[in-house]
Amino acid sequence: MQRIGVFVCWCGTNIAATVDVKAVAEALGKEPGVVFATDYQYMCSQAGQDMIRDAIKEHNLGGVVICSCSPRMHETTFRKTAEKAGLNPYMVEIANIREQCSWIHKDMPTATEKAVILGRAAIAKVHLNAPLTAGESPVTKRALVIGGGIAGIQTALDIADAGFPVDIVEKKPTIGGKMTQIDKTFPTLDCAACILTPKMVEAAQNENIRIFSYSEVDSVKGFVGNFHATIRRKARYVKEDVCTGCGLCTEKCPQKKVPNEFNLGLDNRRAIYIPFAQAVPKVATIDPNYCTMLKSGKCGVCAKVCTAGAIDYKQKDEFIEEDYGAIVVATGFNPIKLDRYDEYAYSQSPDVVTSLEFERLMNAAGPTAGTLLRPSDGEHPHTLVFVQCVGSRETRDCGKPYCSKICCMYTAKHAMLCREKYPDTEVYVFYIDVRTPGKNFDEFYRRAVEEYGVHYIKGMVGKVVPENGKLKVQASDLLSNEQIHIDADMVILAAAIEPDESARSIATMLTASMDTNDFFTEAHPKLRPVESPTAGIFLSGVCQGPKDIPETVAQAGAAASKVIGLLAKDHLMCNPCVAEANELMCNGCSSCEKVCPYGAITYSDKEFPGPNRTRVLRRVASVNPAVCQGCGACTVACPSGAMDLKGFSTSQIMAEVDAICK
Amino acid sequence: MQVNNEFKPTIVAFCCNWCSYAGADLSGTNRLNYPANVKIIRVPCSCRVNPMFILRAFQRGADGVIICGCHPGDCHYTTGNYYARRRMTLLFSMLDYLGIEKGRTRVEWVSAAEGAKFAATMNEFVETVTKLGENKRLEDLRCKN
Amino acid sequence: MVFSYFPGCTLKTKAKDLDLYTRKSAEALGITLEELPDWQCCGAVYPQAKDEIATKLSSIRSLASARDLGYSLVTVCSACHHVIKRVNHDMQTDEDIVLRANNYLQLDTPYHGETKVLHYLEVLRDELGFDELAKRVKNPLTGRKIGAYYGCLLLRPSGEMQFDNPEKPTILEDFIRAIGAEPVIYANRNECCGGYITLENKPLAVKKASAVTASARANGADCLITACPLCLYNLKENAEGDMPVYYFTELLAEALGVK
Amino acid sequence: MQKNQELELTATIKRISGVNPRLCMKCGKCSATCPAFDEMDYHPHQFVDLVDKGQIEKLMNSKGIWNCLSCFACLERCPRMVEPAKLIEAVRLAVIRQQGQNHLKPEQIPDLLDENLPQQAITSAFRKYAK
Repeated sequence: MQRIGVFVCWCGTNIAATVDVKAVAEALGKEPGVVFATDYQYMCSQAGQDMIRDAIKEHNLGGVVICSCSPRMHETTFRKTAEKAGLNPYMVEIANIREQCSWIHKDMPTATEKAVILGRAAIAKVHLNAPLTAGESPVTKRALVIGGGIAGIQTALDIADAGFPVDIVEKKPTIGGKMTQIDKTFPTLDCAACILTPKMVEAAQNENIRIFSYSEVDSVKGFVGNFHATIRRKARYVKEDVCTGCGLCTEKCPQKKVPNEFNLGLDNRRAIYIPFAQAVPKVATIDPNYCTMLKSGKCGVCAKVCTAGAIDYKQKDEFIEEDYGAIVVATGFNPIKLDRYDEYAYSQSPDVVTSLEFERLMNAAGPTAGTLLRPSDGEHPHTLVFVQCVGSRETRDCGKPYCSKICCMYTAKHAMLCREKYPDTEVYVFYIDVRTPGKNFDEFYRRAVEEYGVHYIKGMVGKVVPENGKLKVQASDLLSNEQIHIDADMVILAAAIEPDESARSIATMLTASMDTNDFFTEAHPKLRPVESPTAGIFLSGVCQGPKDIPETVAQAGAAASKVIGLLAKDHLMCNPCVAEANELMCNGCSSCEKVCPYGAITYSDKEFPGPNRTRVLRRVASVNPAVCQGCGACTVACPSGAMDLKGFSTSQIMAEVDAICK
Repeated sequence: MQVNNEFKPTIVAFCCNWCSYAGADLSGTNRLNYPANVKIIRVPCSCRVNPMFILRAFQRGADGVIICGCHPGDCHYTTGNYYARRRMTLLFSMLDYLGIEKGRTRVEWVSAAEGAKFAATMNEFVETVTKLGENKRLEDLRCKN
Repeated sequence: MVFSYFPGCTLKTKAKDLDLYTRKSAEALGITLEELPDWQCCGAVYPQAKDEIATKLSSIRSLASARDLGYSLVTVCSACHHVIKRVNHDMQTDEDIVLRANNYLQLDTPYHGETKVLHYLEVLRDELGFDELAKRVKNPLTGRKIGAYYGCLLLRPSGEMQFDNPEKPTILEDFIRAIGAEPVIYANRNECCGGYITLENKPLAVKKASAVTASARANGADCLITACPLCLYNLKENAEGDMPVYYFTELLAEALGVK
Repeated sequence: MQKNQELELTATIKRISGVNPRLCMKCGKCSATCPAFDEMDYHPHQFVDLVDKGQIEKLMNSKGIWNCLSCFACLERCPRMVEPAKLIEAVRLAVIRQQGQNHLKPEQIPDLLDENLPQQAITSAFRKYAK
């Protein structure tokens, strides 16, 4: 039995006005194990804390109960007091007799009686308290960024600037992401490549940054401060350190009919290719699905023309193992597939394009060298129809229930650029709502209407019929309550965006949570927007929700600062109130593992003494205290009662229940 | 049957540390009254509440047990309150079968901002349990002092 | 392969060809279609209102009788298929309709949507397989450019019909390829032909049917195929110009050499 | 029409159609896709809007209810799964279920027939226009 001291606080008159503090101290003084009980005006004051410290020493107290305000207010204060007196801080319990007693009751006998019961419950609990020590775990001072788009690049640059090494893993042959495909950026209309490519180069040249392009994260184990990742460097059949990026092979390769994904299939590339001129790393990659040499062993042109001798048809996937202290997810997005939207004739006419395809058609480095030409016949289009919200804000299965956020602005941009470059065009934008919250955004949209003469029509397109070289667009104009018919040359669909298809498997690997749309969930929607609920995992860019470039860069920087804050520490203090498995009682059923939201529970086979001096091997659970957050879900799921939560153990809570019900 | 006006039920309230316990504190800060027979036990999360605790409370003479947690979707531990909800749905229907009326058990979502809701919930719950009268089922008379 | 067969009223009168070539082609393909005894008119249009029970009963009788025989129920007319499939869906999902319909019918065994309803095209695609069909073709219709006309009723509402992608269907095109011809894809293949509006508002029916044939013609179709007698009527009688329209079974029989 | 009659009628329309007009986000795709748009005085999106506002009488007097082709394009393509076609059918039923309000009478039929018309059309029309 512990030697317990009870300290009843008056809190001035806050408690003392409705609770007879002396009576409480007296009543609790008679409880079993209580060797000292007193009351004082302000326990949290220096004098009050001195009183506690002295009493601990003088009465050799093993446990302390403070009857005062809410533990949310002063639990830490009193724990520190106890620690200074040489008592384990977790041997302190608070009975909340202010917020949950004196402030809600008016009648003194009632309040006093309740205060005594609350005090008794705290005493009952503290009897079963055990000294707890917060563990420490070391921090590996290196960060992993998954995804090398603008979000990942910015995060990596910011972390590297703070002096920590960062690895970027990008599944494509080059970093840069979606922004490399964009022509101009709203609302300033500066060229995307002009602002992005210097950052790509900066990332490549930064001593603290390693770029693993054409690579994927295969597995991640460990926990905050101590992740261990396996990175698969896919065989590109070109030695990255030897290739000079001269591009001769990409001109000589005889396999010319490979859809060029960088231009979204609007033109072709070779089987050996460099995605675009400013690619980082500027290294060729062989597409094994199209390379004749890899498929049939006959060809070898690229090896013959490569003066550097960089081609290696025998290259295999390589695996790299590395430790990281923090992981940033920056997996980005893709426009949705438009299979179920063929009322817009996307698959029937090459002149019906998505907005991203339209970016390529407007881009000087695109398939038409920046001249807007109809894909079907290379003619100059005169009438263009933009359709907004294709798949966004849609509750049908094929759509997305959320607003994709960027479409209103890029559509205004496209419409404006069209009218600017080609004043002979008629440009129609069909909208449900125009959403332009953002600095200078609405002004931008209004400029498209007022200065550039873009026709904004409130309504939706219902059907597009390709007929005799035209696209017959049938749409509603809700303000004039008419069905209108436009003979268009091109139709541009603002397809909804969705998280990259790799996001779900990465979330599973990281035990990070996702919402129903496969966007990563943040630890708190307002206050912790760049952290995942899983410690050590941070979020950057569209993987967390639709956002434009400025927002992405801001979030990337915020994620970096959180990572830097983590990596700056040598050790991490762990919450000692974590779950613990009693290995003798554990039957290895995995129930706890299944409910753990953090992946903190693992199983291993351990030897135990069996009957007749034998040793038996049993599968038992063990909790990683650095990962466990102490929710207690596992303690209830455990059928054998082997799992318990330190600081809130089953016996402690039972003792409180008993004390209250007595 | 005569209603005993003097009957003061014993109520155990399990409150999660992050939302409901803070909500209870807030109703105190705002001086919102609720009956003194409600005694709160702080748990890290509603999913820490083992059905055994509730059985134990009834065994030891509690007349009602309420569990408060974060609103669905707001759990500090992401999914804890969903586990609590599922477990308690099962437990409460079993308790009902054993004769512990549904009115004596309850799960309620109270956020850290809902001091008023906490007080209102407790008032209502105490009233319901008071009407149901003393709980005799499951009570272990050997535990009486 | 044995199926219960629901021909429908029109197939016994104005659309005898649709029925005849269905039977002939099925026979040639080794598919046994057993005409359901005592089938009644499906009602031609699906009653959408939730309180319409009586108008669904005849479909339920056919469905229940197919269930009792133990075969899937095959239809060939788009309208019949639409009505029977959707009524069956109601009987699987709408408790209120299930209860009231069964109370009314007093069947020996209450009906709960057990029967699988298949369109003849689905039998060809999913049970026989278009690859297999292509192998059985004796007179491939090589060189013919055929536009598939789906209309509304086979595809929509897609959640209940589960027939094909409602905006980008391929089943008829795959069928056309299987019989050796070249499919012509045109945007109006899933737009309305005018349907029953020909009785109420002839000019509207003319406009709709003409839009379909114009779109098909602009994309190079020589002829259209359909599964619906009313579509066939609208496209032949109401559409401007002179686009040949056939039942898909007629071309199937031709390709199989049983016409 | 009395206020309470109007309310009751609106409730009936919502009940028998099973449509919740509140799901509508007013994009107008139903009217954009409607093949009978030009023949309607109230268009599909207005059906949704007016049912939501409880103004059923306007719709009952509209010629749009007779020109809906039941092609289900509005219902299929609606991004919010509102199903305007079901509302139109419900309003039409509200008209023809009144005594003597059949829109199509058997004596009209002989004039409408032609040699090739499948009887499917007649059955459909009777189901749609008469009780």
